[in-house]
Amino acid sequence: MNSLNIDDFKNIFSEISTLMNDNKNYLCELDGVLGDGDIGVTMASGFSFVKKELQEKQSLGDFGQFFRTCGSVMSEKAPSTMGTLLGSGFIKASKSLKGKESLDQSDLVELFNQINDGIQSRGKAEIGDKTILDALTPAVKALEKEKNASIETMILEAYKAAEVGMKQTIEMQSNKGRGARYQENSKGKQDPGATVAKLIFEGFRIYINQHKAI
Amino acid sequence: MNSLNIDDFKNIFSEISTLMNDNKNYLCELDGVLGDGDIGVTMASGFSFVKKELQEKQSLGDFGQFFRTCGSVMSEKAPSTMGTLLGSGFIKASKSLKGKESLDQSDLVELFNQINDGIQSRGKAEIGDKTILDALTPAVKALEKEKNASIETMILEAYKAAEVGMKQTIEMQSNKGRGARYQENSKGKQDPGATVAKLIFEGFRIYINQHKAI
Amino acid sequence: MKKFMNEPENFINETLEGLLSAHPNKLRSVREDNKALVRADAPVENKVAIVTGGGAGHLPLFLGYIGKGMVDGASVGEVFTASSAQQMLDTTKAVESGKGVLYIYGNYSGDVMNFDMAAEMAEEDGIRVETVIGKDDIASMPIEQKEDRRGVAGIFYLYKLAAAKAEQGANLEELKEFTEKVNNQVKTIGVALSPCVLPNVGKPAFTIEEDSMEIGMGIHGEPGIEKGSLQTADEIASNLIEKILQDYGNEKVENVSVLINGLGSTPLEELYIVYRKVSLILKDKGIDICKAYVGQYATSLEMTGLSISLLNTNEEIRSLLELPFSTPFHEQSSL
Amino acid sequence: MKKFMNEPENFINETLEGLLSAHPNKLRSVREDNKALVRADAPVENKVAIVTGGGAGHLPLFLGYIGKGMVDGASVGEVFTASSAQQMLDTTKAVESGKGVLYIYGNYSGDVMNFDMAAEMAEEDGIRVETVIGKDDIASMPIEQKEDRRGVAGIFYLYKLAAAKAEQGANLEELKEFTEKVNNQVKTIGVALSPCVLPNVGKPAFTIEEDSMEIGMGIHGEPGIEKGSLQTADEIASNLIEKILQDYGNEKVENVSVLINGLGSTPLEELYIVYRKVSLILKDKGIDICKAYVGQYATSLEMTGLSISLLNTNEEIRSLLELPFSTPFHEQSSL
Ligand SMILES: Nc1ncnc2c1ncn2[C@@H]1O[C@H](COP(=O)(O)OP(=O)(O)O)[C@@H](O)[C@H]1O
Ligand SMILES: Nc1ncnc2c1ncn2[C@@H]1O[C@H](COP(=O)(O)OP(=O)(O)O)[C@@H](O)[C@H]1O
Ligand SMILES: [Mg+2]
Ligand SMILES: [Mg+2]
Ligand SMILES: [Mg+2]
Ligand SMILES: [Mg+2]
Repeated sequence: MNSLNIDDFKNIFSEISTLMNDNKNYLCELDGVLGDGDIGVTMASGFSFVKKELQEKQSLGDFGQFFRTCGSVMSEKAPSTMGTLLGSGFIKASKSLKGKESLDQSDLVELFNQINDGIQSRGKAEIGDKTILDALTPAVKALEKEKNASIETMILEAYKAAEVGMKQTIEMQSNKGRGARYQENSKGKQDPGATVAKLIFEGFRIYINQHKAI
Repeated sequence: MNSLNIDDFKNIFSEISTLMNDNKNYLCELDGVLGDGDIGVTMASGFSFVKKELQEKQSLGDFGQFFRTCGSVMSEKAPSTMGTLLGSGFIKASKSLKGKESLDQSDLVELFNQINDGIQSRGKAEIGDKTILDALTPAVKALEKEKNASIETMILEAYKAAEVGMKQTIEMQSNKGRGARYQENSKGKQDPGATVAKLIFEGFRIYINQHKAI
Repeated sequence: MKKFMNEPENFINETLEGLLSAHPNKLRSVREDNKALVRADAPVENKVAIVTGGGAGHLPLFLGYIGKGMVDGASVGEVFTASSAQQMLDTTKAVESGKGVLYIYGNYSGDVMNFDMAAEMAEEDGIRVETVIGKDDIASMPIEQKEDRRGVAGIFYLYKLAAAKAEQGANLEELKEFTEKVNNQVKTIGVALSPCVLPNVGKPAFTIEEDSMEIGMGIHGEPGIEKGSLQTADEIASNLIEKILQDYGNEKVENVSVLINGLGSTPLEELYIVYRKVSLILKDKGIDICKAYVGQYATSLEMTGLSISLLNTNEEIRSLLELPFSTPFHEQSSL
Repeated sequence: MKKFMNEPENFINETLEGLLSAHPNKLRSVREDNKALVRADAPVENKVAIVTGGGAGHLPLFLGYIGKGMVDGASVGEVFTASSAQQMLDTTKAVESGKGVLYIYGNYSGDVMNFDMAAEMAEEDGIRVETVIGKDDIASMPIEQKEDRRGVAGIFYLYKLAAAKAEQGANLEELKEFTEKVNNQVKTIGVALSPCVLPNVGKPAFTIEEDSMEIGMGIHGEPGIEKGSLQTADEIASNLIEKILQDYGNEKVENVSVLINGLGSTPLEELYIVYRKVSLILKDKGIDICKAYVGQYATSLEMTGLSISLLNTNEEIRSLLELPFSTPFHEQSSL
C-alpha cells in the first residue's frame, strides 16, 4: 500500500473512535491515578463527535479540510487538555496538507510531524515530561525511518514505537498537567495521554491490517 | 415595718441579684425547654449590672431616679425579652414614684401595679398566656388585698401568690414569646419568666425577714 | 466548629470593627460599643430618616443596608439577639434631622419591644417616630394571623422603597402609609438544607437529616411547615412559588420583582438555577418580572438554604425600585 | 449531597439560563449553548475589549465580571473545566470593535491552551489579541517559579484596572503593559476549612479533617502548603499576611488595596473579623489601605474558606480603582 485517501481516513477515525470507547474505563482509571479521571470519557466522546462529523460533512475535498474538521470538532467538544492538544495538532496538520486528496509515505510522515509539532507548541512539554509526546514522538521517528517502506510497515513500526514509548512513561516523573503536582509520586504509573497516542496508532494498524488482508 | 427607703431597696436588689445568680442554671434549664435557654444568664448579668450601678451612682435622691436607673440599666444590659419587659416595668414605675424618698404600703402597691402595667403594655400578654404576668399579677393583687397590713405581711402574701401563680403556669399553654411555637406541647412545663417574678419577691422576702429579725 | 473567629464573645464586636475600618466612607459609629451605626453623612437634611436594627449574624441584614438610597442607621444586637432600646435611641438621635424617623424592622418580639421602648424615649425627646414591621414570612403563620408573621429577606424591599420615597420628599405619615402598603405586597418563603452554628455555642443549632430539607424554616432555625426529602431545584421553586401566589389570594398579581436570597452557604450557581425556574413559572402564568435580585440579602451565618421573595409591584413601585443605592454590601448603580 | 439542582449535567446550562433571564440589561448570549456571554451593549466602540473565561463553579468568577467598567465578555466552561477555543473565539468576535482584544484569565493549563488557540484563530480573522495571565496565588509555587503560579481571586484587580484603563483610551499594547504591571503587584493566599461538592460527582472532592485547615489550597481543591489545626482568625490573618508581604521581597509596599474573598460558605461576619486583623497588622507596619473589598469574589461552590489578596498600589492605580463599575454581582457606584 502506497497511499491513503479521505475514505481510508474516515474509516481509520472510525476505528480509533471504537478503540477509545472500548478503552474508556481503562483510560479513566489511568487518569484517576495521575489526574482527574476523565480522559477516557473525553476521548471516547471527542472521537465519536469527530467520526460523526466526518461521516456527515459533505465538503471534505482534501486533507486540509479533513484535519481542520477533526481539529475544530475535537477542541470544541473535548476542551480538556488532551482534546485541546489533539485539536491543535490536527489543525496544525491541516495547514500543510491543504489541497492533498491522498497521502503517500512522505505525506504520512509530514502529517504526524505536524501533529506532533502542534501538540508540542501548544503544550510546551519536552520529551521525558511524561506526556502524550513520549509515545507520539518516537512513533514519528519510526515513520521517518521507514519512509521508504510500505505504509503497512511504517504503521506497524510506528505502533510498536508508540507502545514502547507509552510503557517508558511508567518510569518517568510528570512535569506537565495535573500529574506534575504528584512530583516524585507520579513515578511508577503509566501516562494516560501517552496511552491515547498508542491507541491512535492502534486504530491505524487495525484498519491497515484489514485492508492488507483483502 | 411601714416604709422602705432607698437604702432598703438597694439591699433588696442586691438580694435579688444573688438569687438570680444562684438560680442561673435552674432558670436556663427551664428556658432551654420552652425557649432559647438564656434567661438565667441574662437575669444574673442584668441584675448584677443593676446592683452595681445602684451602689455606685451618687444621685439616687428619690424613687423616680432609683427606678429610672434600674430600668435603663436592665434594658441596656439585658435586651432579651425578660430584660426589656422588666426594664419597661421599672421605667413605668419610676414615673409615678417621682419625688418619693420612701415608700409606704400604698406606694408599694403602686410600685408593683406600675411594674405590672409596664410589662403588660410592652408585651401585650394576657393572664393565662404563660408569662411572667401569671406570677406577677396575682402577687400585685395580694399586695392590694393586704395594703392595710404590715409590709412584712404584704410581701409574704405577695411572695406566696407569685409562687402559686408560677406553679399554675405549668398547666398553661404558651401564647407569647418563643414558648408559643410549641403550642400544645408547651403544657406541663413551668414558665421561666414567671419563675423570675417569684424570685424577685423572694428577694424582697429575704431582706424583709432579715430586718424583722433585728 | 470551623469558624474564622477569635473569642466567641468578641464575634460581633470584631465584625463591627472590621466593617467600620473597611467602609469608613460609608459607615460611622455613634457609640463606643459600635452597636449604633449610621451613614457617614448622617443626619441627612430634609428627609425622613429610616432606622432599622436587629440581632447580628444575618449580614447584610441589618446594618448592611445603611447607605445612600437605603437606611440611615441601624442598631446592632449580639448574634440572633435584639439590640437594646438605648442603642436604638442613640441611632435615632444621630440620624434624625427634624423630619421624623421611620423604624423598619422584622417582627421578632425582642425587636418589637425594644423599638417600641426606643420610640417612646425618642418621643419624649421630641423626635417623631413611626414604625413599620416586616412580616413577609408566609410560612411563619397562616394568612389569618398575618400580623404575627416573622420578617425575613423581603424587608430588603421595604428598605429600598421607603428610602427612595423618603428621598423624594415624602413626610413621615406619607412614608409610613406607603411603606405599609409595600409591606402588604411582599411575601417570602424559605427552605433550609443545613443548620447554622452559633459562635458561642459551637455546634449546630438544630439538625436537618441528610437528603432532607425543611420548608418554611426561619432565619434563626425556627421550625418550618414541611419536612421532607430533598427535591430538585425545579420542584422546590414550583412548590415555593405556588405557596406565595396562593397567599396573595384575590390580589391582582401582574408584575413582580423577585428576590432569591441565599442563607449563607448556598452557591450562587444554585440560586440562579432556582431563579431560572421561578422566571419560567411566572412567565407561564403571565406574570412579568420587572427586576430580579439574586444573592445574599439576609443570611443565617453558614446555613444552607434559600428564600424566595416576591414583591407585587405597581408603576410607582417599579420606578422607585430603579433608583440607585449604595451600601457596603450591595449597590445598584445608574451606570 | 445537598444541592439545589436538577440533572447534574444541566447544572451550568441552567445557571446560565437563570443568569441571562435575571440580567437581560447586562448580559447577552452569543451562542446557542450560552457558553459565550458578553455585555448587553457589546461591542463597545473605541475601546480595547477585554475577554476572560474559565471553568464554572466560581461565581462571580468569571462571567460575573462582565459589565460596564469591567470585562466585555467571557466564555464559560463546565464546572472546573476550561471552555473551548471556539467559545472563546465567539466571545472575542462579539466584543471586538477594531481596537483589539486583551485576554485576561487565570493560569490553568486548559485555559492557557485554549485561549492561545483562540488567539491564533482570532489573529487569522484579523483581530489583534494580547494576553495577560493571572498568577496571583503565592502558595501555588515558590517565588522562583512565579510564572507557574495559579490565578485566583486577585484577578478581580486585573479586570477592574484593565477595564478602567481601557475606558481611558489605552491602546492594546499600552493596556497589556499596564495590566502586566498590575499583575506583578497582586498577591493572594487562601485557606480552606471544608471541601466543595461537584454536582456530577455528588460527594466532597477532598477532605479536610474536623478542626483542621489547609493553607494555600487552590480553588479546585489543589493541595496547599500547610495543613494544621484550625487557628484563630487573628492567627490566620497574621500568618497569611506575613506570607504575602514576604513575597513582595524588596518591593516598596506603602499603600495597598485589600480583598478578603469568601470561598462559598464563609459567613460575611467572619470575613470582616479577618479584615479587622489584616487592617490592624498593616497599620502596624505603616502600610495604608486605600480601598477594601470584602465578600464573595471567587468561590469554589460551597467550599468553606477565604483568601486574602493584596494589591500594591501607586497613584494611578488608586485613581483607577475608584472608578465605578457595574456587573450582575458587584457594583461600585459613584454615589
Ligand atoms: N503540557 C502538556 N503537553 C503535552 N501533553 C500534556 C500536557 N499536559 C498534560 N498532557 C497530557 O494530558 C494528559 C491528561 O489529559 P486530560 O485528562 O485531558 O487532562 P485534564 O483532565 O487535566 O484536562 C496527560 O496524561 C498528559 O499526557
Ligand atoms: N409578650 C410577653 N409578655 C410578657 N412576658 C413574655 C412575653 N413574651 C415572653 N415573655 C416571658 O419571657 C420569658 C422568656 O424570656 P427570655 O428568655 O428573656 O426571652 P428570649 O430569650 O426569647 O428573648 C418567658 O418565659 C415569658 O415568661
Ligand atoms: Mg483528565
Ligand atoms: Mg479534566
Ligand atoms: Mg430566652
Ligand atoms: Mg434570648
